[in-house]
Amino acid sequence: MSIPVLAADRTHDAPSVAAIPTRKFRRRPLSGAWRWLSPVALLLVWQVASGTGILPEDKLASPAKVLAAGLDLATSGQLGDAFAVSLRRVLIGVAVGAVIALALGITAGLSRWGAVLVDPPVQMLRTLPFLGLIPLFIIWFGIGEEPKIALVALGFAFPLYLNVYAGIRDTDPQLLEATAVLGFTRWERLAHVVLPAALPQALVGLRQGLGVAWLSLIVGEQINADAGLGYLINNARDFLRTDQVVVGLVVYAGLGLLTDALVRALERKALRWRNTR
Amino acid sequence: MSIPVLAADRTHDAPSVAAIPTRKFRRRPLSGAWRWLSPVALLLVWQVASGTGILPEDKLASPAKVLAAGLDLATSGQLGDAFAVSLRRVLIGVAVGAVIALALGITAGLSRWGAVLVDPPVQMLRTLPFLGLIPLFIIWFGIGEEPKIALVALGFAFPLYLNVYAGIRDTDPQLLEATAVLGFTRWERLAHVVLPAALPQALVGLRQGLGVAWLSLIVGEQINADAGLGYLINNARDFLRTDQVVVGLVVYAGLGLLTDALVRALERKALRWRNTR
Amino acid sequence: ASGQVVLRVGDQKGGSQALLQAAGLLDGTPYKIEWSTFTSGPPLLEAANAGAIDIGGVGNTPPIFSAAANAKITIVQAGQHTGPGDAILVPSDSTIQDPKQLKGKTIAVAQGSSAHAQLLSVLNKFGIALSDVKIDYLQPSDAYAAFTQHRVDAWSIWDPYTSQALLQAHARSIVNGSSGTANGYSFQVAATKALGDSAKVSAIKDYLARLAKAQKWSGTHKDEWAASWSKVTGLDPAVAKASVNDGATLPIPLDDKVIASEQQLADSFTAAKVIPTKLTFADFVDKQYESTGS
Amino acid sequence: MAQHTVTVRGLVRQFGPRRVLDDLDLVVRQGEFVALLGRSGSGKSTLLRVLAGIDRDADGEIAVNGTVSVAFQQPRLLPWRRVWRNVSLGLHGVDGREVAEKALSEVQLTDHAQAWPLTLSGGEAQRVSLARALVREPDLLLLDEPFGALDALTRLAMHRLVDDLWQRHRPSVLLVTHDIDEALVLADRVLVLHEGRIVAEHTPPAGRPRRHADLTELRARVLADLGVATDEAA
Amino acid sequence: MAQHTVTVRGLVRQFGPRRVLDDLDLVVRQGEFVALLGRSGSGKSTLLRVLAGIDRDADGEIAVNGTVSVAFQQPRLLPWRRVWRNVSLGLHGVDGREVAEKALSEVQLTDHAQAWPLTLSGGEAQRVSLARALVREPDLLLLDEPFGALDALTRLAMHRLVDDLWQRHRPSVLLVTHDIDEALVLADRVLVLHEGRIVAEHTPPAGRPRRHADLTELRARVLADLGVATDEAA
Ligand SMILES: Nc1ncnc2c1ncn2[C@@H]1O[C@H](COP(=O)(O)OP(=O)(O)OP(=O)(O)O)[C@@H](O)[C@H]1O
Ligand SMILES: Nc1ncnc2c1ncn2[C@@H]1O[C@H](COP(=O)(O)OP(=O)(O)OP(=O)(O)O)[C@@H](O)[C@H]1O
Ligand SMILES: [Mg+2]
Ligand SMILES: [Mg+2]
Repeated sequence: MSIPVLAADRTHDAPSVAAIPTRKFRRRPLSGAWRWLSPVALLLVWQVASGTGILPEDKLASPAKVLAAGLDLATSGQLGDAFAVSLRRVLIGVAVGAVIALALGITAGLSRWGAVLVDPPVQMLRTLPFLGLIPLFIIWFGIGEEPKIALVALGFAFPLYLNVYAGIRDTDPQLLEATAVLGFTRWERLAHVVLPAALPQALVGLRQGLGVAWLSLIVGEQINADAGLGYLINNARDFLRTDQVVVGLVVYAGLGLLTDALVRALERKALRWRNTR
Repeated sequence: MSIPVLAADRTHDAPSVAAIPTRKFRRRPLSGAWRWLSPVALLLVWQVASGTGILPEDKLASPAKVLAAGLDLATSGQLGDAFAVSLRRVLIGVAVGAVIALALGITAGLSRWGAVLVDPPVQMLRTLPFLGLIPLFIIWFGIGEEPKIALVALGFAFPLYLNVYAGIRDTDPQLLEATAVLGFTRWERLAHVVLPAALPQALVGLRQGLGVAWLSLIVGEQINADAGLGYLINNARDFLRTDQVVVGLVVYAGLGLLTDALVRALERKALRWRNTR
Repeated sequence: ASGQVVLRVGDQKGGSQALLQAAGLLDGTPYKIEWSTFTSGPPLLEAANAGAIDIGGVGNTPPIFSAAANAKITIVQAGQHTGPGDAILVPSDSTIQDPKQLKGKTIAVAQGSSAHAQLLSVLNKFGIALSDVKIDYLQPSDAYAAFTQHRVDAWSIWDPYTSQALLQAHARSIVNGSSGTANGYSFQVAATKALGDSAKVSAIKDYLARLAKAQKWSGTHKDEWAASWSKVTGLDPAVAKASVNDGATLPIPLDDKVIASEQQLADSFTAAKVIPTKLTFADFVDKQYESTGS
Repeated sequence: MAQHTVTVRGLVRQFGPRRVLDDLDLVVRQGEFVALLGRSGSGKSTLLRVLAGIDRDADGEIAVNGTVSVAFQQPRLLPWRRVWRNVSLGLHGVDGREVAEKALSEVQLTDHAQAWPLTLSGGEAQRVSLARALVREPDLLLLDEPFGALDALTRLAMHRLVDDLWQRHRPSVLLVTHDIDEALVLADRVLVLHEGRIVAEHTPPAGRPRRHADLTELRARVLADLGVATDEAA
Repeated sequence: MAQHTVTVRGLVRQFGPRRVLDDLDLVVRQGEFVALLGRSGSGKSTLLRVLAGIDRDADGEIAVNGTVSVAFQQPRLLPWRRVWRNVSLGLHGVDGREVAEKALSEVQLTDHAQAWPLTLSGGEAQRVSLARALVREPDLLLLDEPFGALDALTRLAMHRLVDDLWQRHRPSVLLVTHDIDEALVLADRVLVLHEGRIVAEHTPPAGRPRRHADLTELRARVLADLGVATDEAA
């Protein structure tokens, strides 16, 4: 190949004028550290409002008091124990729920009959109130670990199901066609096209599901519990320990941030292919 | 233009062989009527199991008994009243929640600083348990309608926010670029590109949010309520009226199906452009 | 049956288990106790009805509601506490001085609780019609918040909330259980199914005896009991102490007087249309298991 | 007589009221290289979709023998698989990586084996898609404007690649293109699709490689079929 | 002396370690029609993105005067807006519908005004995208292979359309294409991009309309610039 290198026109007779108007749309996310800004700011506002009396103690305990109550619970080992007990329930429940949600979501998403048979009952069941279900769960599962885990599984499964199903339905049909022509079976299409395509939305479901899983324990740990985070809050509530209730709330808020960080890390890893352009 | 019409080769000397292997991927949804199949089947199974004694009355009341309890509640006007009261709370709460969720979701989705400042606190707050929040809500909002509506708004807002935000983030940057080049302002891009692109996922959020809105009432109507669906269930539970509890559950399941039908109708209308291929 | 008998006992936080433990009566049982903790009486009875527990202790009102629902439970032992623990409270700066002034006011109470029963009997005693007051159904923690924020005019409640409100929320008691408006009973309730098993029955009998003994102990060792109760529940020690001093729960015979008083309570709930049907409380009582702890 | 790879008779495909393919007949013999020309919107891609078995809503007799491979008009790469994985998708094989990298070197994309599809230029993506279709070594190769986004030199290299492959494995090929020279140089038979049917058929001289200069007259005839006056375009 | 529409000096655009544009200089004078040729992957689209102000990560002096309109290499239509709305998007105007329909008739898509973009054929979508870019009547028109998916006849019609528009409104045009004839017939100046810089520049004879026959020699020179031996391609 011969490319005669001509001298390109390098003599500009007009000065460089009017820069291109700035337009931003490729959202390059700011560094993760900035995300701590507003939670910390909230904390500061709370402390200042409490300190200056704008937020009186009987409206909301001050951060200092909550911290004291938290340290108290932590050093007595109660908080750690509660967390360990609840974590175990959440892990098992989430595992069970994930299997159910993925199985149902994939069935509904991949087959027309699956959608027609699976989706309506799930849409029906997902709006059932936990508090109303507890009596039935006690009858069916007793009062041991099972009903608590069942509630966690249920709470986790529904958001995941909804998002997996929707994510699958939104898969680009052009890509499905392309792989079908390559002779991919239904299962291969699932692995190579459908699941990766549904992943971003499934992660939204995961985010929500994890939140609900922890929340389910508040209800679940009303049934014969003497340990667990939900129990801790319920108990503090029953015995009017508002400072401990707020400790519980703060722990839950922390769990929310933790979940968020976890899913964000997953997202970064799993969706690398999107961040290249 | 002149197109000389030649006779195409119409003489086949080989018989038509091996039909193309059937592959299905363009999912043409089955008629909506089929969606009733599995709910009705569930009902039948329930009735048969109850009728034959496989599902004893003390595990789960029979459909007939639940129907009787339901008719009882309906004819006494309790059910209708409860529904009207709850519906009002849901409507107001959903309206408030929608405004909040859209405002926050759009802020976080469109601006990098918005994401950094808005998202972390929301991720923190969304995992807070309602039961723990109630005492605070009473202190802040009293024991009238406000705390109930606030709970509904909160319950509705989080799923919607998460999905709107994620939907906006997943908008195809190529389309954003194309409209930016056309001189579209940020708001015009929002209206023409971002919102339509985020719509399918926002509808998933709507679906979830509506479910949670009704569920929030179970908790909300523990606060000084003497009417409402949540109150009805709580009350029935306090009095061990499992048949009435199941009536409440059936009503909630019906609400789930209704929500589903509503959102499906919205989807059909709003996403027409996708069903053309 | 092989192995040890297991007695499944339903309990509330700071209830029977804490008491037996503090009294040192948990050792050497010829059966194994499996404890289950419930947040309040109704869910405990729910579990008993479902056969998930064999026995458990509740206040004077939850059994009435269970009985109204025809639950498979049997009341096997009674206890009673006296004193000012069951009370109707008003804020200290309230103009209400007398129960008669409750007319036209807003009163918080937990639906179906003993305080609910007490409220009905107070209103009845002072000739105030139900339609003359506004009753706000609130669980204790919610009611406490509403009460301290002056969202309600009065609060019908039991101990330890009474003590806490008196000590920490500047509350004033306008009427309390010592004036006879609350019967102060509590009950041990067995799952009817458990009573059909002779091994369980002997365990239940032994358990009831120990419990009665422990109750007596608590009446004579108030400081010790208050200390360990506060430790178990996380309750403010001062509140726990005040609450215990208000009066201990002591075993009493499950006699006709008790049944009649409960029947009257049930009837007042029926009259107030809180429960839909009339019920016979005696049908749910079986005296053959009780012990008075002597 | 050998079986035909494609036998289509009376094919009709409607979108709403519009019959895009209207009683179309087509035979592609085993090992034959057929080029398909036609106006934009005349139904070329639709026909390919029917033959690939993707479009199940067409009426008529359709018989296709053997394995099919398609290079679509849009590259349709899986954005979440690296370039070489997209190519090896066509293989279902064990040593996918090696074959894929060889194919990538043949489409001059050795350097991009590890890239994500979203970073590719238009012509690069098109070549990855072509490589994915070619590695399968199918009985029927359906190519929908596979060289449209390529510069002259790369295009010539790709012509050679497809020609080589065809000479070696003798698949039946149906090539959709707007480049008449391309059609005349590569194909055994050149068809023109118009108003839902094959309305013209031309057979370039048999020898290979063909030189552009030898095809001037045939080129003018095909252009006329497509409605272009020769003086305008030549 | 009139202002230049585009003035670029020392433009560098890197992706990772690779400098796709490397110290590139370019001037487009007001009302000038410039064609840009280059191998697949040489950075043509990247340059257009920089000029359109989409790619903010390039270094160097970049000055662009006036409004810009782009027809991207992929059509980038909004799938949720009907075809005519996609065209009228470029207008920000009130009587959008009328102008859009006129533009659609000029790209021969009158019948598809009401269609959804996902139903369009490749060439149809490309023409909608072209129409959207043209209705704006911008000062600088950036066209990235706008005729790549079109048949010969439609392509000629589109050439005429762009030429007419240019004659009437005199925007500056930067046309990326792989079709050398197209470049020579339409442009005032033909540039070749290679290894990150403009390495060759040719000026076709001034008169219009130009006939292909008059351009044979220049065509051979440009082909040589692109590395194609003339006997191979001609
Ligand atoms: N799903 C659909 N609904 C309605 N019309 C459709 C649909 N798919 C294709 N068409 C129409 O059918 C016609 C043929 O489309 P096709 O994609 O086969 O054209 P083509 O010959 O490949 O054109 P090109 O050369 O531009 O790619 C077009 O006019 C197109 O608008
Ligand atoms: N985001 C990116 N990350 C990494 N490499 C990129 C990115 N975008 C483009 N490239 C690379 O830069 C080179 C130039 O791309 P560009 O799209 O400008 O090519 P082009 O000249 O338009 O080619 P074609 O004619 O095939 O469209 C290509 O090799 C491409 O792989
Ligand atoms: Mg096509
Ligand atoms: Mg390009």
